[in-house]
Amino acid sequence: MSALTSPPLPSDDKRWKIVNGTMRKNGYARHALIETLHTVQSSFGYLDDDAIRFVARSLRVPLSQAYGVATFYHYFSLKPPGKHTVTVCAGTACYIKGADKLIAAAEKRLGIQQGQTTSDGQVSLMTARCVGACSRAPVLLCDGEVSGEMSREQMIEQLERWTVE
Amino acid sequence: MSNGDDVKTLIIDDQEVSARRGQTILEVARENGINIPTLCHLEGLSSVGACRLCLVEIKGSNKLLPACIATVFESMEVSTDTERLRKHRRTILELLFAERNHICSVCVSNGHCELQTLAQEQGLTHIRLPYRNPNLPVDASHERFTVDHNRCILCTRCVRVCAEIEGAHVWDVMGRGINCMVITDLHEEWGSSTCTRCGKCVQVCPTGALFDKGKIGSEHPKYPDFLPYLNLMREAR
Amino acid sequence: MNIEELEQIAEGVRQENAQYDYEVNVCMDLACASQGADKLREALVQAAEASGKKVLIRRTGCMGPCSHGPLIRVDHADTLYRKVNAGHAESIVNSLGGEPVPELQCDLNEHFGSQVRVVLENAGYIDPEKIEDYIARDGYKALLTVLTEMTPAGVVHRITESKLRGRGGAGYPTGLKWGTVAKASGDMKYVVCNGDEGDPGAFMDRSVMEGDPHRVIEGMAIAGYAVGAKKGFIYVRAEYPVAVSRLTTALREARRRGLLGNDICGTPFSFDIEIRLGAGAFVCGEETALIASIEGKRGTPKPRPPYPAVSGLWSKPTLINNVETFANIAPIIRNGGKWFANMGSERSKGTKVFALTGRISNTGLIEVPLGIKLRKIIEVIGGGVPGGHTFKAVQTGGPSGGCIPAEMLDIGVSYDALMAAGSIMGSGGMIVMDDTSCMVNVARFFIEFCMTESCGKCIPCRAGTAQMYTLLTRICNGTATMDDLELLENLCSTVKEASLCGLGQTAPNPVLSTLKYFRNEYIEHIVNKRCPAGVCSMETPVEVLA
Amino acid sequence: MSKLKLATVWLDGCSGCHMSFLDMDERLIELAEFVDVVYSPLVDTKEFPDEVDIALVEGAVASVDDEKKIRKIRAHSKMLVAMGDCAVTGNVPSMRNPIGPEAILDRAFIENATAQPQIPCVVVPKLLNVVRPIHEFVKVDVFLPGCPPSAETFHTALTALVNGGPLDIAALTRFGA
Repeated sequence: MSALTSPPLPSDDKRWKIVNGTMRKNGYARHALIETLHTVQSSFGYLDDDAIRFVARSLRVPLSQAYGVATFYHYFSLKPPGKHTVTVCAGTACYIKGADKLIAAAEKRLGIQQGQTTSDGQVSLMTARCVGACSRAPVLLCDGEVSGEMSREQMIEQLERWTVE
Repeated sequence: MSNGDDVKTLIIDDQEVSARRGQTILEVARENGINIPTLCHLEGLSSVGACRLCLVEIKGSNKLLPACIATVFESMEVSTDTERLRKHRRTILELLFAERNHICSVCVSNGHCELQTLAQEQGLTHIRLPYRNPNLPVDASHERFTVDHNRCILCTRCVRVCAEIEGAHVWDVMGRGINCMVITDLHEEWGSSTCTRCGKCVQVCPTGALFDKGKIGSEHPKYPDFLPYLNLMREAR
Repeated sequence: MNIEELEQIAEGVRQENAQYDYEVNVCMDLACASQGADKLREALVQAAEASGKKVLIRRTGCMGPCSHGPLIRVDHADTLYRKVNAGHAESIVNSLGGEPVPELQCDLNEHFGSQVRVVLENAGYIDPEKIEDYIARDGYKALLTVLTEMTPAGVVHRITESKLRGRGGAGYPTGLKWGTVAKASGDMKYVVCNGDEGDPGAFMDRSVMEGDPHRVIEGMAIAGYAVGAKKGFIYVRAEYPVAVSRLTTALREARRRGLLGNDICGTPFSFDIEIRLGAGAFVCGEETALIASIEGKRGTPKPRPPYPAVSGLWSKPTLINNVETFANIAPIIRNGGKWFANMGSERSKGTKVFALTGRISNTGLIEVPLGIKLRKIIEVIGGGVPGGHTFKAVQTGGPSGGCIPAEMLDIGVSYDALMAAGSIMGSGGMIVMDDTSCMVNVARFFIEFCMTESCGKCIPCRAGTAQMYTLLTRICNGTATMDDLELLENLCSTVKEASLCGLGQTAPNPVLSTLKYFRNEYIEHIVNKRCPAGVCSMETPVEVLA
Repeated sequence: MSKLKLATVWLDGCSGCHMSFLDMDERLIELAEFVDVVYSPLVDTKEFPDEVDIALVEGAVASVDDEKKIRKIRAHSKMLVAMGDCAVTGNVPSMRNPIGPEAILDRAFIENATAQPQIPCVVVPKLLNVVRPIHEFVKVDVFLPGCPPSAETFHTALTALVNGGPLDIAALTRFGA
């Protein structure tokens, strides 16, 4: 008989049950680590230490290994995202068509570096490794919505709308 | 009993040698007194083929193979010390010295460091590449040991000895690429981690990244060769 | 399910479609969707209702020339309309049965005339969420043929005969790979589809997974039968949510129809597929890293041998092919290996899908027979460089590839010719650059990519790409010396020859190829502190004084 | 045969290499038969001479002054020897690189000052943002690592340089030796 039991849910937040569901579906197998972290991120928006610890203990993955995985994949974020997220595609086609200038303009307007969130938690500025809409380069994702052939002015306009909210 | 197929004959650096099937080029070379430089490899731990210092040339192939992993085959001809290999080895060592802040003169492992010794063996007198000067932490929270990330070369011996031999898996690598770092638990302080305080990681660390607080300066030789004996004893049980 | 039942389903679709007088296919792929294809579709539905005409309005995958989107294909006459918006809906519906709407017609005869569609044969004609649409266009016929009429060895033989080479980049002969996995001993084997399309500037696999997901599933099931695997995984980038949802739907439908699962179509063959999400790591396109990722670990590659064909996922024999490779399987089974081998060049058979982007008039997806002249792709299919600019180079193979200059445009597109030119076929990105692109800056862009995507395991790639980036940055801001250039070239050699996996081994290619063809641009930056394309600002960073 | 003109220079280092040089003791007299020390912290010449045969440079390049000096030395020396780890690798002076000069100056002259905390800005040269080994500024002919290189190393190396004999530096010394 196995003496190993799953750790208790970190809180009574219903989202932990969704997380647990993913692990149960995979029979609490170690290889479900990435799948489960995806569930945590889609449920909570990011991965914090409590979440990683809970998932690692449930799947019996060493803590350092789980942390190693969570920080290896750039899709996972260890910090909460802003209310809005603007993602500039930094794929080759977008780069050839001036994505680097868009990024610089966004950094200047928001006063943050790519990968950061404004201090009021309003906007996160991210870059993506090609969203696959290369024919519409340069491409911007505003809260996941794809806009192509983006000009600097159009982007700033969108950022203005968010920052005055 | 071994049949004829299990014994291979091959040539390493113009020397005819024999080997058992499944042996790595490195094992056979060392058995025959042929030195191939290594850093991430350590007898008693699994091989990862990451440092690329043990790359060797095989006649008939343009690809370089890691001697710590590549196994022998009948009639293979191995060269371990060509100009091409020496050039790559020097560049790899330069990359390591420029990557973090290896200031040998003020290192606890000065004089007992595998990286330093290899640099001398490979004839390195200076680093042509620009130093990267990253700002890295030193974690002295553990009561017995310290980790100085400035001197870590990410060979992952500590990770492997902790997971494979001690069975604790307290160490692992976080991040990726040039931002990789060895961590304990959830990137927590070593002192408050689930470390068993066995100290094996310190003994296998090839540089001054992991060291014993009780020792200073030149009194800090390490003894990583306990591993093969430990494994032998465990197998015998 | 048997061939007859499959035919019944196809007949059902044909009968259902016959109830309609007209057909309008609306491209819902990313590029068109981002320009209001959804609203357009709604407007078409409303206009059709209002007119009383019986119009089948179908959502489809990518039709190809994205720069002309939103695109729709109207009626059985196969008329393509470009730059369509919701305001056109009424006139389109009114024109059905009469003359086409002149202002929406596009003259893309030359664009399409040089293409041959095998992988994309269904693109723009089927609703990717309807398995029946796929079946109506001969879908799953190949799988049933294989299960009822062919031996596994026969399947491997047919694929070998087709001379298909892996479409993921390296071009390893697919038949040989299948044969190796088939011969590997072990009761458990796996089939893995690599859908981790990480090359920036490439979206072929996304379009196939989103526009024709069953084609991939069918190819994988056939592979499973051929190599003796019961279980498959599709590894898809998390950045492709639509592909994930289409594949999920497709898998469910295929199971419902008994085309996946236990005892498929009443034969003893069982096969099922699970989706695994990538999480933003380019290196996971490398076979051994992809395997580590499916196992829930850091995506760091391992030295090969052992090859995954012998020891792969959970140390079991594993067949890994890319999306486009699997998408070629069903047509090869249906039409024969020789049919496929008749297309293409001497050593590169069949067709290849490319994502044509950058400074070119017709951007989008194209499919061409291999061996086609690069010039034909750029000047005829792509319509040349717009805006009065001059063509400078075309980049193929993504971060692992190289830049091919104007004077080499007459080479045929094949694995070997591209390799000889210092680039690679890669997964199929083709990015066109004109005189406004600085080749040093482009090289720096790719090295920055490789630096951030390096897994960090081996030293040459981890620290080498970072050093190359530093040196290229010096060149771009005018602080480099000729010694730095020599250092850069020395690093290229070590990173290329000493790195553990393909990412590192090919990372120097963008630098080496631009050094080969555009060395003068490097020299201009270093010696005269001038960027010929006017891209690099040449501002010395305020570094020296504290 | 006329004697070779030898210069020794002290940039950002601890002078330990010069001490080790002096540790050659009686062998210095032997050396003096072949070389004239024309410029050195150990002699009273103020200006770097126009023509020097061998320049031994101790220390890293840490300030605008160091940079000016090393360029001048290079221009007037036939052979430039990077003497010791500071000159070869940056060594201890370069340990401030990860945090930059401001933090170091603050710590030394403001935080830890007991009287009149202020950062010196008159007469003293400005610090460079990054301390670098000398070969990142000028071409170096011979690298002599070690902290400091031993008197034996100096003797063997200088004898070889003066006589033009073969010299295997890695066999003599290493980083941190």
